[in-house]
Amino acid sequence: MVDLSVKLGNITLKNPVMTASGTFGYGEEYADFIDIDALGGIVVKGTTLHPRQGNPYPRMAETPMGMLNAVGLQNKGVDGFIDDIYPRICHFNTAIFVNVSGSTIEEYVETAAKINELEHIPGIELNISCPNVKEGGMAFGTSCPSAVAVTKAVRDVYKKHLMVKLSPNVTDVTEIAKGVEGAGADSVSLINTLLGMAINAKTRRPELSTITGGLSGPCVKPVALRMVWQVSKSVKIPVVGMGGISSAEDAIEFLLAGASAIQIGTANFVDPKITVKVIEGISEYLQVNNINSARELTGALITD
Amino acid sequence: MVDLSVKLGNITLKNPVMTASGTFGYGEEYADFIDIDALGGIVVKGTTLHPRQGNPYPRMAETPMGMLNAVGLQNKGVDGFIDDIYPRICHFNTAIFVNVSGSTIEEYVETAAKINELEHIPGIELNISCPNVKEGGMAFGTSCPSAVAVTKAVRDVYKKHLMVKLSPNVTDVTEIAKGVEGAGADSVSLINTLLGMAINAKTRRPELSTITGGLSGPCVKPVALRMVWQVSKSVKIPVVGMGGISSAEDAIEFLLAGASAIQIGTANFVDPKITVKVIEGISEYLQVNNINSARELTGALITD
Amino acid sequence: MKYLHDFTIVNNERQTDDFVVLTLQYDGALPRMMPGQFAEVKVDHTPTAYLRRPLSIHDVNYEQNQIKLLIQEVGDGTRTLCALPAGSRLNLMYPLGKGYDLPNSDKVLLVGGGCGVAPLLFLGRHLKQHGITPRFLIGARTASALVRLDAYRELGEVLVTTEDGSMGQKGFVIHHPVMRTDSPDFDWIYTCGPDAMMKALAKYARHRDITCQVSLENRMACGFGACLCCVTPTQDGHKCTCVDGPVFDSKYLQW
Amino acid sequence: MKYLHDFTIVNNERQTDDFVVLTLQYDGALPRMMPGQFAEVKVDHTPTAYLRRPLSIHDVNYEQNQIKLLIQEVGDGTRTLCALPAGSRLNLMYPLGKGYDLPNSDKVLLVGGGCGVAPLLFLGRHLKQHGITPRFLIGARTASALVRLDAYRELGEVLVTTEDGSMGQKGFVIHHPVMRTDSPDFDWIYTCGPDAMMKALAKYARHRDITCQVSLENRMACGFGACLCCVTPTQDGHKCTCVDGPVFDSKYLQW
Ligand SMILES: Cc1cc2nc3c(=O)[nH]c(=O)nc-3n(C[C@H](O)[C@H](O)[C@H](O)COP(=O)(O)OP(=O)(O)OC[C@H]3O[C@@H](n4cnc5c(N)ncnc54)[C@H](O)[C@@H]3O)c2cc1C
Ligand SMILES: Cc1cc2nc3c(=O)[nH]c(=O)nc-3n(C[C@H](O)[C@H](O)[C@H](O)COP(=O)(O)OP(=O)(O)OC[C@H]3O[C@@H](n4cnc5c(N)ncnc54)[C@H](O)[C@@H]3O)c2cc1C
Ligand SMILES: Cc1cc2nc3c(=O)[nH]c(=O)nc-3n(C[C@H](O)[C@H](O)[C@H](O)COP(=O)(O)O)c2cc1C
Ligand SMILES: Cc1cc2nc3c(=O)[nH]c(=O)nc-3n(C[C@H](O)[C@H](O)[C@H](O)COP(=O)(O)O)c2cc1C
Ligand code: FES
Ligand code: FES
Repeated sequence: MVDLSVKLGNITLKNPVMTASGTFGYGEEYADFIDIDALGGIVVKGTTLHPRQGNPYPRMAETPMGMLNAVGLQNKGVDGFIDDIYPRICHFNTAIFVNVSGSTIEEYVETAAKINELEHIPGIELNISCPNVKEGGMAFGTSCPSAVAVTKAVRDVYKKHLMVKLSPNVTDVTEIAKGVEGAGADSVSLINTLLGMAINAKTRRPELSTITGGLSGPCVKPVALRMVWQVSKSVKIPVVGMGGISSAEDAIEFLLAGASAIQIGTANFVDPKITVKVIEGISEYLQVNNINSARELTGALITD
Repeated sequence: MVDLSVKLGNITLKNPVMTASGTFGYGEEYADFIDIDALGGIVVKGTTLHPRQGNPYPRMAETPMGMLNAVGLQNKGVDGFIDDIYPRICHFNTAIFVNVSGSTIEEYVETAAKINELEHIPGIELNISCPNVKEGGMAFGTSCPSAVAVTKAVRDVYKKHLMVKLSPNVTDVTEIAKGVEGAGADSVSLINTLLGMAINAKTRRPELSTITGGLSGPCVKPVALRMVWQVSKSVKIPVVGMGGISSAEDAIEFLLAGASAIQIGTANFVDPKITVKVIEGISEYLQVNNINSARELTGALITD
Repeated sequence: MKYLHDFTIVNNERQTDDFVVLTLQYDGALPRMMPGQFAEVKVDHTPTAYLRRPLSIHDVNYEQNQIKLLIQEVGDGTRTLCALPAGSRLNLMYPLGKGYDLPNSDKVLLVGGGCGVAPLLFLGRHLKQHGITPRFLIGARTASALVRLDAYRELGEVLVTTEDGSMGQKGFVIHHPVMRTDSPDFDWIYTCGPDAMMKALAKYARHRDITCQVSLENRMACGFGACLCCVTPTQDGHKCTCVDGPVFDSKYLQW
Repeated sequence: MKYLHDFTIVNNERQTDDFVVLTLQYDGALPRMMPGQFAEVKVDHTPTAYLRRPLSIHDVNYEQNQIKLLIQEVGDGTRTLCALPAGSRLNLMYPLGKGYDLPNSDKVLLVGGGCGVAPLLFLGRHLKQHGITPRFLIGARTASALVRLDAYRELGEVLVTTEDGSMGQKGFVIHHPVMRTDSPDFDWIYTCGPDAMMKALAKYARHRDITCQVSLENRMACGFGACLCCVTPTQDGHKCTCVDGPVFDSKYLQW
């Protein structure tokens, strides 16, 4: 039998396949289709200190092999999460990460501190890269000093696994990755969505209420793969790769590029069973290639 | 009859449809398929001071609705262009731009100075955004001071239309656009390719000899459209938009977003007649919508 | 419970220039569905339709384990679906969303426009099974754009409006004589169609204090509450049209 | 002159598990083509095959204005093409590239492997028309992977090697007895197939000072010299395989 388990710092995932924040609800939504406990981990929706209504409709537009979204972090706030949602999902036997967002450093810190108290949440994913909110969000993730500042501040109050999610909308993603590593991140995940736009030529209007939005899906895979490769060569902490993954082959490419685990986002909408199919496909790949452990794939790209 | 002509500073194009550098050879390659003189303009291959062999094969990989290339500016050098190619193409009755690249500011300047002497070349497109060469190339286009420096230096020797081609691989494309505007650019064109990567899971090797390459095609359109919109709101000089355009509708979206003209790249490979089809499609759109001139589309996006 | 099932297209019947009815066969027992619920249909081989397409359950035959979809061709996704020949396989995620409620009166009017007529056939059949005779009011641009009138007539009376007057009453549905009264002979309106039409009906209903259930066709990415793309503003803030709808009481919406 | 023509598939004949022959009908007069030239074929409705696919001219019938393509399924693009039923339309850009030269001897050997056998049928026919009887040497993994042997036999002798020995000589083409001699009874080798095979033949030819024309299958984006993606290193630096090739004299390459 091949060993699918991977390590993210102090956390062991039963396999490298996680779900991406904002695309997997709180896991429950998928329970009719797959066994949530089969997953390496899930990252739940972007959570903020206060409840948020998100952006006005329309929030979604399709693009060639991808989609733009402008949800804008609609959520019930961290207290709503703790009171209403956490009790419903804490029994899942998979690593649950909460994706944490904020408009100010204080908001990030307060939210993280509250989640620090939840026994069944082994880690948070610090979202400093959301392109869909006016204040904070991506602004934190596109400047190295502010990425470092927010990571440091959260590190002070958050004692478990701190994953920081990087923005692809930057000139040099490795600079920011190194910055948050120095500030105490236990891992980095990337990529969040690419800032994009869609226009309806007939109506002469933007397709999204916010004009611009975040691009995801297979179309972004080449950019994501490049950034995962660059970042994994420049930091020592584990890298969690995502962006357009929609098959086991895609997932393996991210592992080879240097990721220790991967997340699947948009592809869940098209095939809600895709996560378990990818787990099976990785297992098969290891068997066919006589590789004992999924961990051996990480960074195994041959570049001579 | 609708008026398709547009203005790029001192140059009038018969219509807003140009071809993108590196995808249209020297125009001749397409002469079996279309009437080159029907085009608004063509931008010929990236030209450098000295001849270049480019990167080793493989230089191309396909990605979902796009492609990566790592040609690496293979060309005969500016003297080769002037002696061998220019005499063959100078009779085309369309605006011919030469795409100029270099590893040092001096190389850019010398090349531009030589092209300044060519009667039938009304402008150059300064390529400070090529991701496929080790020295120079994208490095100039991803830092504002160096983008400004190279633009200024070329402006001093180049007296005709100076278009500067911007890189999308930056945190803030408007900063660089404003920089080159200040440095004397007559127009900006964008986007060049997004830095990407492809891996073959079976062989565990990168698909390109250079590991990373430039992403183009429909998959990049949302990012391109967003940047054209951002840039056109922040500079006064004309903006030439490109990135994934493969239909008249796509082209119109770029015009609405603020472009004065557009370039078509990768789509020429799939349909070598696409440029003339787009011209016809724009003309039809203007007629159907009772708009007199293509110029009225520029920036006509309704965002209330 | 929602399912992910492969169906076989057993029939592709073109209705008009841009409407097609697909009859889909499942090789097991169909789950129970409610009128107003929909399926998210996977579109293969279409670069510009990566996401599934939401389509209402147009009709159900539990004996034969068949579903019908009524599809209007408006873009690449629907065009691809409408071109699928009999024998093709189609993957459906279904049944999704909250359907129409049963009325507290037996005087109902079902008003449809465009592809919004799709769920009303299944709704009409359902009402009839509950002893309520449905009456339909269907609007279209012109006579040749009206689809499957015979199927609706089997269930109840069918009133028609066309914008050009080529059939039935000239104008929009809201202009039909049946609406032009202060004491209408119906207490419930069920509607699905263009927003403008449904808003007019909601206003009409509000003024007369009758119930109006509308089915929204917001753009969806997932169809089952995982993405929050499909929201509509309600009295309780943003609600997902895919799980809290697509059917809403019009008074609940911020209309 | 290169053309962009719509063809109709009049026949789709499956040869083996992964080989198909498509017969394409043009409704005008075909332009002249040379063996070794290829077409860039548009693949519709395939998100992962946005670019055209280069495929050799397998056979030409100028009387009937028909072209044949021999296609091996290796990925999404070729799989889509091989699944197209008769009646489908296909857009070809053709004829592209530089084909095989006529030999300065009538003792020729045509060596093919995998989908590389495709251009050799048209080449054999062409040679025959010029009074030269082609002899073929075809290599495959196993007997069941050999395609269209009868068609080749109509033109000349067909020698076979299989890796598992299930037909003809066991081993690779380079191990066939016809090659195991210091004074081979041929002066020209024409070849198309895997690089390793062609390199072995090129080495063989170099040592015996005979001509070896190889046809490269480099990855292409455009197919007509506009992108510079398809280069191979030659004595004159990088050359495009799509316009300066795909056929090269092996001595010209940096092999
Ligand atoms: C719950 C629900 C039930 C539906 N039931 C049916 C049905 O039974 N029959 C049917 O024919 N259609 C139905 N629709 C609409 C159908 O989903 C869309 O027409 C379809 O998704 C369009 O896909 P496309 O690829 O063909 O068009 P696209 O290329 O995606 O779009 C073409 C044009 O239509 C517009 N458009 C696309 N989707 C929508 C939408 N949801 N609302 C408004 N405009 C849109 C686009 O902006 C664009 O201008 C339903 C929608 C929902 C949400
Ligand atoms: C001039 C020329 C003539 C050709 N003639 C024929 C022919 O007559 N019949 C035929 O079946 N094939 C022929 N080929 C090869 C054919 O073009 C490719 O097999 C096809 O493009 C693959 O497309 P795909 O989408 O099916 O596979 P993809 O999904 O693109 O690729 C599948 C796998 O094949 C590899 N691959 C793809 N293209 C090539 C290539 N050109 N060389 C090596 N590996 C590749 C990929 O790396 C990948 O591993 C020819 C190629 C060239 C350049
Ligand atoms: C509808 C939607 C909502 C998202 N919401 C969030 C979010 O709340 N927080 C976050 O960090 N990323 C969010 N993302 C980004 C994804 O987690 C992921 O980084 C991105 O979609 C790229 O992966 P993919 O191509 O597999 O979807 C969202 C993406 C989508 C499509
Ligand atoms: C094969 C290839 C070669 C290219 N060479 C150049 C070049 O020499 N100089 C340049 O400025 N851009 C070059 N580009 C970038 C294009 O001009 C264009 O900016 C990019 O492809 C985006 O447009 P598209 O999506 O329409 O192709 C090249 C692109 C491709 C695909
Ligand atoms: S469409 Fe995803 S939540 Fe409604
Ligand atoms: S494939 Fe474009 S130059 Fe050869």
